[in-house]
Amino acid sequence: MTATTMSMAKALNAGLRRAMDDDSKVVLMGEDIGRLGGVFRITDGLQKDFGDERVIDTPLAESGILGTAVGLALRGYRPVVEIQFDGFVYPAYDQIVSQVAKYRYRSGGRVGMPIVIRIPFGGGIGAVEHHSESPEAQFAHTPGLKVVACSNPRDTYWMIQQAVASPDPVVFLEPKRLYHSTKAEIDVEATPTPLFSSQVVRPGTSATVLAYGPAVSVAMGAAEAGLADGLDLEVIDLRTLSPLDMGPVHESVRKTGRAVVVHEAHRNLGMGAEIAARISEECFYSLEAPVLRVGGYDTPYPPSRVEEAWLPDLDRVLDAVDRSLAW
Amino acid sequence: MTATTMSMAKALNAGLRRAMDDDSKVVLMGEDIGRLGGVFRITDGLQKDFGDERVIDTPLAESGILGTAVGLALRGYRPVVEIQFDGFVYPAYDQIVSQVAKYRYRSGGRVGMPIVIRIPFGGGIGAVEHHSESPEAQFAHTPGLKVVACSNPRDTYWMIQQAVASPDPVVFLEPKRLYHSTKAEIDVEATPTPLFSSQVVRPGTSATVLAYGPAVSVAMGAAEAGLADGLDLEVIDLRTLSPLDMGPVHESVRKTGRAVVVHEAHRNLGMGAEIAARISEECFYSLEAPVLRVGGYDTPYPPSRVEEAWLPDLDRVLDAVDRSLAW
Amino acid sequence: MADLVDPPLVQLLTPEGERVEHPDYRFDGDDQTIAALYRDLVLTRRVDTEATALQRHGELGIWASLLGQEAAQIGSGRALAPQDFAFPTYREHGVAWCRDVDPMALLRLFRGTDQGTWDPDEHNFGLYTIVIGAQTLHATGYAMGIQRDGAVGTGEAGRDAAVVAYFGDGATSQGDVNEAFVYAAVMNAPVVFFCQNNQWAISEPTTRQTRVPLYQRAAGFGFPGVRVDGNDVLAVHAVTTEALQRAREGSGPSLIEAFTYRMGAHTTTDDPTRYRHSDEVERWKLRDPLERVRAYLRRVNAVDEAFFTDIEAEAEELGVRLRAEVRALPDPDPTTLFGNVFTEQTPELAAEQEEFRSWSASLETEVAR
Amino acid sequence: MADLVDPPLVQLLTPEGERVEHPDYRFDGDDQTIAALYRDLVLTRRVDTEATALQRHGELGIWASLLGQEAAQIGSGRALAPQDFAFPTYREHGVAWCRDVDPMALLRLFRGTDQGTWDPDEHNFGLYTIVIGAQTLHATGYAMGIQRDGAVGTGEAGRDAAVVAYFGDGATSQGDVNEAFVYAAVMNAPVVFFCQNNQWAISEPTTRQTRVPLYQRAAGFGFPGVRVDGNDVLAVHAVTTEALQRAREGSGPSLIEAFTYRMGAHTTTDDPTRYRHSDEVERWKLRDPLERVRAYLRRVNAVDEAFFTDIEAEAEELGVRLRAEVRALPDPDPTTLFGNVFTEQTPELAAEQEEFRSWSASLETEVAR
Ligand SMILES: Cc1ncc(C[n+]2csc(CCOP(=O)(O)OP(=O)(O)O)c2C)c(N)n1
Ligand SMILES: Cc1ncc(C[n+]2csc(CCOP(=O)(O)OP(=O)(O)O)c2C)c(N)n1
Ligand SMILES: [Mg+2]
Ligand SMILES: [Mg+2]
Repeated sequence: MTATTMSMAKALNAGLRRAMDDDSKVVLMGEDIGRLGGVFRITDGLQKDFGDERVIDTPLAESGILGTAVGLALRGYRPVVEIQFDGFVYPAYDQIVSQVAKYRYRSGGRVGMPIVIRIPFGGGIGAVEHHSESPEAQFAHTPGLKVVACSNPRDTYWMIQQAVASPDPVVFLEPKRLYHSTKAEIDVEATPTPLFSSQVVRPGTSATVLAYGPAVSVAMGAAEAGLADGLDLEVIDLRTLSPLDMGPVHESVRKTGRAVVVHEAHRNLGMGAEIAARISEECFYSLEAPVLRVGGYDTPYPPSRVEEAWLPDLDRVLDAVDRSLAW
Repeated sequence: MTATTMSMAKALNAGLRRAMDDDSKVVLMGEDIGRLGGVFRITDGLQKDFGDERVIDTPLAESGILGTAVGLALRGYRPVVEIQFDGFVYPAYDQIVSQVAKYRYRSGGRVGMPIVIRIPFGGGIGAVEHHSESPEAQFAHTPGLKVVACSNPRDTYWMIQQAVASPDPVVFLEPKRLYHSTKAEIDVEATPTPLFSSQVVRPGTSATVLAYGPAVSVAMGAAEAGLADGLDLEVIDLRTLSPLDMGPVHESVRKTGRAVVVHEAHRNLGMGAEIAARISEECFYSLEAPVLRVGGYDTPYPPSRVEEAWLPDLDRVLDAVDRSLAW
Repeated sequence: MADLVDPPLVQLLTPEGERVEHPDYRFDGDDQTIAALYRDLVLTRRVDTEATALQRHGELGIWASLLGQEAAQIGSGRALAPQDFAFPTYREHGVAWCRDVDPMALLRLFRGTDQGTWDPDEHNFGLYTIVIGAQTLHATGYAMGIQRDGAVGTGEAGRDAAVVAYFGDGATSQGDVNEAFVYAAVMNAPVVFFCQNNQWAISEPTTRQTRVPLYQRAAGFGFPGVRVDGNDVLAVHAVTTEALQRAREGSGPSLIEAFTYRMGAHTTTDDPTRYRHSDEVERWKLRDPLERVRAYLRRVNAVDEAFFTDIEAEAEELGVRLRAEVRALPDPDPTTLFGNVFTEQTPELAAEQEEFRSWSASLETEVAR
Repeated sequence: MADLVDPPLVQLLTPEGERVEHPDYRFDGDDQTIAALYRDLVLTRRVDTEATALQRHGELGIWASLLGQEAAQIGSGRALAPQDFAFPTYREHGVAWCRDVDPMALLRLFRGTDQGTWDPDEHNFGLYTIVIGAQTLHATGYAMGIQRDGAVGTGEAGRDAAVVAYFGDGATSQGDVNEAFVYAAVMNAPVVFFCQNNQWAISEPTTRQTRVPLYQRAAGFGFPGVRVDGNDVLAVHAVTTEALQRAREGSGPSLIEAFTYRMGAHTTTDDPTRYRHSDEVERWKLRDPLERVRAYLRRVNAVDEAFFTDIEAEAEELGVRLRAEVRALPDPDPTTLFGNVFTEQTPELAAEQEEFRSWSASLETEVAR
């Protein structure tokens, strides 16, 4: 085993480096990703090592980034695009939903779009407006896009490589507040879990807590804290948001009879809505209580001095679990 | 009673005319809405009567339309924007979700955005790509936007006026395939139903069918056809998608014990997901079956020669009702 | 708005069919080449009129006619080298013709049986793009790919490649088109921006998009722009050849404004009498892109009369074939709806397909009963 | 890329503090006006350095420094008439100063207690806009509103109004900014596009956004562009005054490129040593926007030494006040989260607020136990 200890930021960097070594058609594109190495330093050193033809500091225009990525893909390249912050993906929204997502379908399968759209997402970093959004539901609602979210360094190292290798476009969501928070040992010779699969990250019996991205640590924190109250929570890291991998979820809910979904995105029409609808349909007779949802409130993302009250935390998760158990 | 018979297109035209008469700050903006009267003729004759300062043929740039509408609103105007087809709203997505939707919140309530964004939506007109999309879930997921959909000429006449009078931004969805299909008598002196309310449009007992926009006629057709099989379906026209008016929905489901949601938008993360999640939570013990969803499939909108197979129709609605009853 | 119309326009063949000199541009082909271009013009027009007729008979859902723009499209399309790549809007039927895309592929799209199924790589011709302006960025990105392949400025024959991005006068207002200008300039990408200014964006005249001639937009982004008589196939060919060569050599992007006219409706669903005068259309008829080439060929006796009758016969034959093939087109099998969303069908989509299949089967059983 | 730096630049006050003539522009104020501008420059810089210090002490979440851009902002801000309206980015602290927005309003925003709570209508100053370029369209739309109000070209003093849209060199690549150019030109809207080319968009030099000087962009859209020494408050004032007057008269939009330099980091989270050389910064220090005004005032004896010490004292006092007030700022009450999404709270939001309130209460009870 060749293990290295890495933060999530480092895991992304190492994963991207390996993907670029493996395939000379992989190019990185984005604002400030070259000389600076990105505002989060995810691409640190890559322009130096791979040159500015493969690590491209683009003009400040996101529709331009995605639109030229489509053209590069048509020429046989595999662009990996960095959107600087979640809130700046919207100028590129049209190219993503009308071009990237549809190309394979409309071309009768002839033309693929092997593009990865990396988006640092979510809040909790004390930022100003537009730097803490969670846009995943909008992409997951769009057929033709795959959407994944990583939650820990080890997964991240593999997931980014799997996403780059994917022949389909992948919206790759990175919980920015975890970039530098924890480290993990990564065996770079291990066999990774398949990209589009969910995983039980903590087995338990009292209720099922479903989370992805930054919410996984919140869910795990809740599970820890719940022990004191005699709760034994099962936590599932969804990892893939489109397609959803409902197998492990349904299995778990059939066992526990209760489910709580946690995410930072607004609750209304967030991923929790879809997951609740599917669980209700598939596990109708197993449910002891309705699927409950803990999400960001249905307001715009608030000023940072009050964001902790807005973001789901372990108390809100445990409160939902309690309500579920009391149903 | 001063009744006139109008198609939905005519009702929109008459409603806009009345709104412009009532308030000189109302301006219309969009591509081809002036001289041509819009590709669907919704604004026919309005430029002639109100002048080109109030009915503006804009350059061909949707972000520009919305962005300048924000500026006009800041100057005290009430822009009513026409997006030519649903699929062309995406270039304006950033201005809508990051500017229009957030202005009131970020300004601490000081600055409102009384903008109406009219979007002819949905399929079934035999069009080419990008002309048959149903983007409502994405807007409903965005706090700060209100989203409504009309389904018949009478409602439309009032809803458009109420939307223009609203101090908050309203995404106004018009089922384009119904523009010219049916006519209704409209009493222009009546007192309209409040804008943000859902309505039971057909009382029944066997199951509740929820629909909006073009799907309402499908649901009504299903209810008619169901009579032959001894089904007495209750149909609710949701009318408002954000905020949702769940009162009448919950009441109905508590009575029937079964619900089916119908819309053209992709099922995955469509409005049906949210509605199913809410009904499951509020009516947990009343439900005899899970809330079922009939939606567009989770593929890009298909070529028109096969769109009828893709779109929800009365058979698919009845099939879902049957499955619900057999649960 | 005199300056929208008046600035000098590169012209090599007058509406009367006389060849004229231009200080910067010359057409590099002989009369046989011109005769071949004439054939392209006639056949392209025939595809177009046939399609319009088919739409009227309910065989197509809609059709976007290129009537009047044949010279702009054939002149530029024939300037492309095999290794060059073209990105069309929804109206480039003449360019498709030059790229050997069977007109049936276009007709299937407008009939609604598919959304564009030629292989872009086989024809070096992108899929039709309806969202205005989006393809100009694709073209620029593709050109960036050419640069990364080392296929610019080598001087090796047949290796250096360029891209042409088609768009309309209305499209120049879109953010995407201007971003494409930015990217192409900064990257020095081998792309030719080819704007067919047909004077109208549906019902809006060019004055709703700009107050100066469109070719001037380029200078502000740092590359050359030129306005050419878009109804003069020789001038368009010459100007495009030069711009493509520039691009292939590594001298970067340029903008061509082909000044032309949309003789017909925007599409078959449009009614242009609501917004423009017929005398404008009449005036442009005098500048018909086909007439002047015919007049020239006749004047210099480059071809005999059989040439013209042969082409007419060929056009007739083409029309007959298209009519027959369109009428015979089957509707797609609904179960194909669920394929090609991704490389491999996801379990979710497989389930939807199965749901659809069993439900359709149940319907049939019911009907059969 | 010599031409990115070299083209003639309007200058009226040299870095050495000598006034020079320009054929087209002259500063229309007397020495007392210049002294007043100097005061603005000093106090604005003080707000900025104070904010940077407060951020370092953890009192602000982030700060975007205007260091080096004071002349561009004060020169243009003081050219505005009361009825004019300005749309800022996130860095226009000097313009905010000219529009009488209390610096505390800016500090609250960067501290994270709100998202901008001055009343735009009271100050004729829009909210800070972070999404690059979005505000240029708002400015254009606002200018269209001025046209509809009949407040252009009347000649009535104090009635005719104009708008100024601020943005950076990086922003010129955004579709929105170019669409704003299109709209403004076609509508002939009374808007001045004011680009502070501070040479950097975070880590990217201007050459990543354009290969020709930015002021040239305007001509391609059909309106004039001019490059001014952005570190020369007199020149900026003169050029902006002229452009605003043009706009108010009904002569339409124009573009000003204020050639300046971001002396500090992009924001307090940025580390510019990673991407630029300190000698570049050193060179620009010689063109400091404050120094040259001070040198001029001293040279012509426009003011006595007390003038300078008074301003220093005023700046010190301002600094003390801001420090104290920022430190005293309470965090917002979390229940305010649920207000102001709409004009009236929806039942849904009222329910979320109630849920939040009762849940918070239960937490407190638990803690109390
Ligand atoms: C983003 C977008 N907005 C609106 C439309 C609707 N639309 C289709 S064609 C057209 C006019 C295009 O004009 P122009 O670019 O001049 O091209 P032409 O049709 O004249 O060839 C419009 C507005 C669209 N297809 N895409
Ligand atoms: C649409 C969008 N994309 C990216 C960003 C992130 N970002 C913030 S400032 C900035 C650079 C802006 O450069 P410039 O326009 O030159 O203004 P300056 O900061 O130099 O004043 C970037 C990329 C953003 N705020 N908005
Ligand atoms: Mg046109
Ligand atoms: Mg800058």
